[in-house]
Amino acid sequence: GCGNGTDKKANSEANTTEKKVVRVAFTNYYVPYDFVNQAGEPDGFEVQVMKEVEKLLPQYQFKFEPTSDDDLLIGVESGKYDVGIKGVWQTEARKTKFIFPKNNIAASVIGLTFRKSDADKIKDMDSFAKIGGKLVPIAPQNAQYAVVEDYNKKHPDTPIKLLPSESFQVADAYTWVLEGRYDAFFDIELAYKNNVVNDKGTYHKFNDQLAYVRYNAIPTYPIFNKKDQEFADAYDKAIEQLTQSGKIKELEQKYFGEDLLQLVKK
Amino acid sequence: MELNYDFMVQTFPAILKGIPVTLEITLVSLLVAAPVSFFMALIRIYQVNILRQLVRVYVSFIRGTPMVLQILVVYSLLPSLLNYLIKSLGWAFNVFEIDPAWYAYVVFTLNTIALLSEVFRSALLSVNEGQIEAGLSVGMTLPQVYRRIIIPQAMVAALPNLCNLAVNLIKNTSLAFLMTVKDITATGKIAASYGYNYIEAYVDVFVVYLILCTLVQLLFSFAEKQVGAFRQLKYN
Amino acid sequence: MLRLTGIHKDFNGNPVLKGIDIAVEKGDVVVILGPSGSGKTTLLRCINFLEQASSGEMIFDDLRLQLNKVSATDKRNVRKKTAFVFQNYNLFNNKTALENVTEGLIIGRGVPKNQAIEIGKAMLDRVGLSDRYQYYPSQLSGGQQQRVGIARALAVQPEVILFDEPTASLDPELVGDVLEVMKNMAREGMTMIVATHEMQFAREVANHVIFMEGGNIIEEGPPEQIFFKPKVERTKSFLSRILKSTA
Amino acid sequence: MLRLTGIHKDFNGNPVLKGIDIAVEKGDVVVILGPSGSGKTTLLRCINFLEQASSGEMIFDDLRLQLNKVSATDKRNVRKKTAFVFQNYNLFNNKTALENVTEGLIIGRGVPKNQAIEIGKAMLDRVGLSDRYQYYPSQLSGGQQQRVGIARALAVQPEVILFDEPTASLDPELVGDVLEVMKNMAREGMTMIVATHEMQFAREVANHVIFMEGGNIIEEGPPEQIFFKPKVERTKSFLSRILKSTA
Amino acid sequence: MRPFDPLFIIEVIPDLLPYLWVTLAVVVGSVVLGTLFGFVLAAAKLSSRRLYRLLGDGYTCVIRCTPAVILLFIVFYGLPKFFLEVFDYDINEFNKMFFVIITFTLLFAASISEVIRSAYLAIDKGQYEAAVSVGLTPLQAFYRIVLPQGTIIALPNFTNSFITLLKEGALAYTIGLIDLLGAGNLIIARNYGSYALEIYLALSAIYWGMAILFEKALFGLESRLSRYKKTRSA
Ligand SMILES: Nc1ncnc2c1ncn2[C@@H]1O[C@H](COP(=O)(O)OP(=O)(O)OP(=O)(O)O)[C@@H](O)[C@H]1O
Ligand SMILES: Nc1ncnc2c1ncn2[C@@H]1O[C@H](COP(=O)(O)OP(=O)(O)OP(=O)(O)O)[C@@H](O)[C@H]1O
Ligand SMILES: [Mg+2]
Ligand SMILES: [Mg+2]
Repeated sequence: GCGNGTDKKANSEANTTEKKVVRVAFTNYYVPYDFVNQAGEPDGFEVQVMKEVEKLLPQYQFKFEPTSDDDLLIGVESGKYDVGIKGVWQTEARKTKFIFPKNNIAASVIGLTFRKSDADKIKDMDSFAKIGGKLVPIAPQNAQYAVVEDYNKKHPDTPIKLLPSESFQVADAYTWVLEGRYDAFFDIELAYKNNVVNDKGTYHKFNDQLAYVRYNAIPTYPIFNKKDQEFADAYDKAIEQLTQSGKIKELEQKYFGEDLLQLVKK
Repeated sequence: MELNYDFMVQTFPAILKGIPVTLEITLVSLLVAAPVSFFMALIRIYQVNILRQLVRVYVSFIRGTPMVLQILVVYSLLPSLLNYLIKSLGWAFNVFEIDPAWYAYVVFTLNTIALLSEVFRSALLSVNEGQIEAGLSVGMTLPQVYRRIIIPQAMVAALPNLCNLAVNLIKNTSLAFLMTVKDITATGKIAASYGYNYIEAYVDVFVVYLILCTLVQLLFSFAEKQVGAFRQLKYN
Repeated sequence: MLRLTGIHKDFNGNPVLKGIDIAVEKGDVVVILGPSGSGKTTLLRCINFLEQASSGEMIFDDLRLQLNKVSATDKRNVRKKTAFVFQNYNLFNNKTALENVTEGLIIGRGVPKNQAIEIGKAMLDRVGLSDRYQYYPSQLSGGQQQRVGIARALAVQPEVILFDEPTASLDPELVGDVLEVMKNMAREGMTMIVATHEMQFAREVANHVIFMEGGNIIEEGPPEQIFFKPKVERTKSFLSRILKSTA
Repeated sequence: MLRLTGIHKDFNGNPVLKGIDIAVEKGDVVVILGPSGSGKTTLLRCINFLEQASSGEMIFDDLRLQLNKVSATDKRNVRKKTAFVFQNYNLFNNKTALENVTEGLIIGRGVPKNQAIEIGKAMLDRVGLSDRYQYYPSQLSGGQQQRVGIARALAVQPEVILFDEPTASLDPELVGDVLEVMKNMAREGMTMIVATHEMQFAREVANHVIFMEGGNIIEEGPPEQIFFKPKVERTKSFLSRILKSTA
Repeated sequence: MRPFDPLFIIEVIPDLLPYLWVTLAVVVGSVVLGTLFGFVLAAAKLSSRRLYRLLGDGYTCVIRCTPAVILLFIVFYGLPKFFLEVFDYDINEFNKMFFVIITFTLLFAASISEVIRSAYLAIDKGQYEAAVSVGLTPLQAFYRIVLPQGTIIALPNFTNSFITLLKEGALAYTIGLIDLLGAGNLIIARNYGSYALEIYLALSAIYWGMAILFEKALFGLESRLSRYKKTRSA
């Protein structure tokens, strides 16, 4: 069957001294949440949280597997991986495929980057939607795509024009907004801060021509294979401990420089 | 793990809508590339000075560089540059209104030209020199000899490779999704994204390709039989 | 009508033709004899520009050409007035016997299709292939292919035909038939240059014989002289066998 | 040693061989005559399994084969004892003249390379090609190619050689040379089956003559009988021309 | 205009080069295995046995219909399951390169078998006949006589497939195997999407360099094998 991962666990359970191996798939290119660092090691906020979780769960041994979004989703669904982290938003449809734990692992702050000259017209998502501005296309497997889709479901009268496209992994979007090809770019805040606001950023010279408005902070979850309920529960307990001990906050400061989780609307 | 069959059935018609896009890019690329690459093949066969060098560099460059870069240049940088030029000339034309399908045509045609020119070159070389001589000796011009004698014979060697190329092109048009052009694979990905029904979507996509590419391959093998009628089969 | 002077040809420095002069008048049948490898084929190919001579001059009707640099139009003009029967046939592989014959008529000379087919059939009939119109070269025997090659050349009614061993694969009966056809054509004023090993045939068809060896013309003259009173020792010894058997 | 009975062959329903029986003894030189298209090449090809006969039996030494279903090993065994000289030469395009000759020795029969090269050179010398060892087929004249083909077949010293028009492109001198070589080989016990149009040659080389037409054997017998006292009218008329000229 | 830092192109190359061997291993592995399998397939398709032809044609048709990503997933997920169920052997932990090479071998074989088949058919049958008539086995006749001549016709198409594979191999990142292109993408991601053009240019330089080397070698082989041919003149 698909759950050969669990078969293996069953074997190792008999042997009490041996730890259960869980395979944690994480996406490669989602800085600063999940990525492979210069040294070739798993890194990122979500990855670090998972490493802390591992420390609190002596019965498990984590094995981190960097991979693509596509493989992560198929792999967790089929049981090749036990957990996947890639900044997943929770939706009802997804719950039929995966186990979502009670506690989120991180939060993603996203918003709109646009030309400063449009600052009088674009104040938030709603005003952007109203003027019918053009949004830089988003890859459908990206988290942002689902957010906009969700927004459109909630605002059927003034939907945002959402154009899907495979993503380049390229910051050309800023150029596209500047030259008027598109009116706004829906992205995570950190990218904007690092590229434009940060005075070492490559797009810093456009700092006075671009503007950013925050849309929302959305909780992101690890996804578990349907057979891993037990593990998901263990995860929940560990996260609660980590939150209380302040470890999460510490990591947030390290990776984001601020308390993102607080922004999440409960 | 269990598959969401309802999703598969519901999504299938949506994915079918990607077929015209895929076929359009494939056909445009092949049709535009065919004459160009044929002449490039001739340039290399007859070793025309300078031009031969140019062709070699072109083929090598297009074949040797990742398509992502080519798309980045053609789809992202080129329009920016054009926009800059047009704006500074004070014209009213908006480059960004151009249908991205055009960029896809350009990128895939450029690639097809490079690959096809080599297919043609090898096919033309497989025809015996004596056939040209015979054609010339009965008063045909060289272009006539090529059209009537050489190309029909070369087609026999070219068709299987042309089929490879066509089928690969059909599959590779999925890269056009980088330019927001929604082919078969792209429609599948879009459909899959909301509920993370990737496995189901890929199965659908696979079925569509299976049908489409099988038809194309049948067409080619039929054509090969027709074109190769003069040749005795070699099964022994 | 056709005059060649000083034809030289070498392959990568190896001389194969070392200064050939030939003059041919309308209706002449010139036969070129000579041992294998003496340059007969190369000479014929140079005349039709299938091989580029290193030097030499050609005067064809009122056209005067330097053989080492012939323009594409001049080539085409000469080729329109000539035809070639290849030693290895070189039939169009993708065309039936009939199409092989009509191709030059329809495409090369713009003869209407119906008319071309009629001519084509008549030509194939003449070489005894009335039951092979629709066969592809790969389905024909050696002799049949050779005859299609002859029919193809005759069909375009050129001023000059260059024959390279036209009867090598033919049986004596067919050699006789081809001989007949060629004689008729010569009578009608067609000019022919024929490279052959078939002495019998050469003797009957030729009105001028050239004997080549090692890229040179060793001896030439009317057939009676070459066959029965050769002046050069080499010619004599070359012909000795055939002379012996017919003597 | 080689006995063929009831060979039939058709191409897409058109019969080309209609029941051929031949018996050949060691050292025999059997010549097959017949008009172009009569099935000579097809017959030889069937004997070497290059064409699959529709029916017929072959007894080769102590091997007994049904020609319409021959196993790969039987094919190979027979081919090891035979060689073929092709009407259109079929030289290996990618090999030099010498390599064409040595290939069958080195690869086919496992002769050491040095020895094979020696044999190859000797064979090429015998057919007058001592100055063409390193030429590729595309650089050879028709007659030279034909001679390489002959040398290639002779080199492997087979029990039986199948010659398909071995002298078509050769001049009389070379025909004489080849004749000489073949006679020697026959004397040494090599068996040969020769399809040819060259009557002169046939007469001198044959000890048994078969006359074919339309896929049938019309007449057969010793050369004196076939050439000078043919019983069948058709044979007579076929040979009339050559007889006329030699009479 | 977008920011552009040409120096970065050169600076990034040392970060990319360590992944070159992954790309090369995938390509060379797949090409070698795929070519061998391609010969088998071509032989099946040219066989006189109907069954072999059917199998060869069927395989080629289906695999050519399959997008590389999908085949990669089928192999990556299907093969371990197959091994586990049939041999009770877990290959899930095998190096990912193993699955990538298997995938591209299967793909490459399908298209290369057509390259081989068409080249084989373009060689005059008489060449084979002459070879067996002097006592070569059909196999010897094939590799001594037909293959060298067919290679000339096959090489341009072979090079097409080869170099296409060189780039297509980057698909390996889909199952998390980082090759040259994957490494580039990682660097882009670490820079929040900046320097993409520079990195792609650096990558292209490396890919093109490799392509030129392979082209040179294969075209050299083509010219060498073509020695016996006359060059065509107008
Ligand atoms: N593949 C084929 N398909 C159909 N007919 C064929 C095929 N091959 C040969 N034939 C026919 O079979 C007959 C015999 O051919 P074959 O080559 O044996 O003749 P041949 O006696 O050798 O003639 P030649 O003296 O001209 O070489 C011919 O009429 C030819 O048209
Ligand atoms: N491409 C070539 N390269 C080198 N030598 C060549 C080439 N073509 C022909 N030759 C040589 O030129 C000489 C003349 O060849 P040609 O074909 O003209 O002879 P031929 O008189 O027609 O002989 P045959 O009677 O055998 O047909 C031969 O010795 C041949 O080896
Ligand atoms: Mg010649
Ligand atoms: Mg024959």
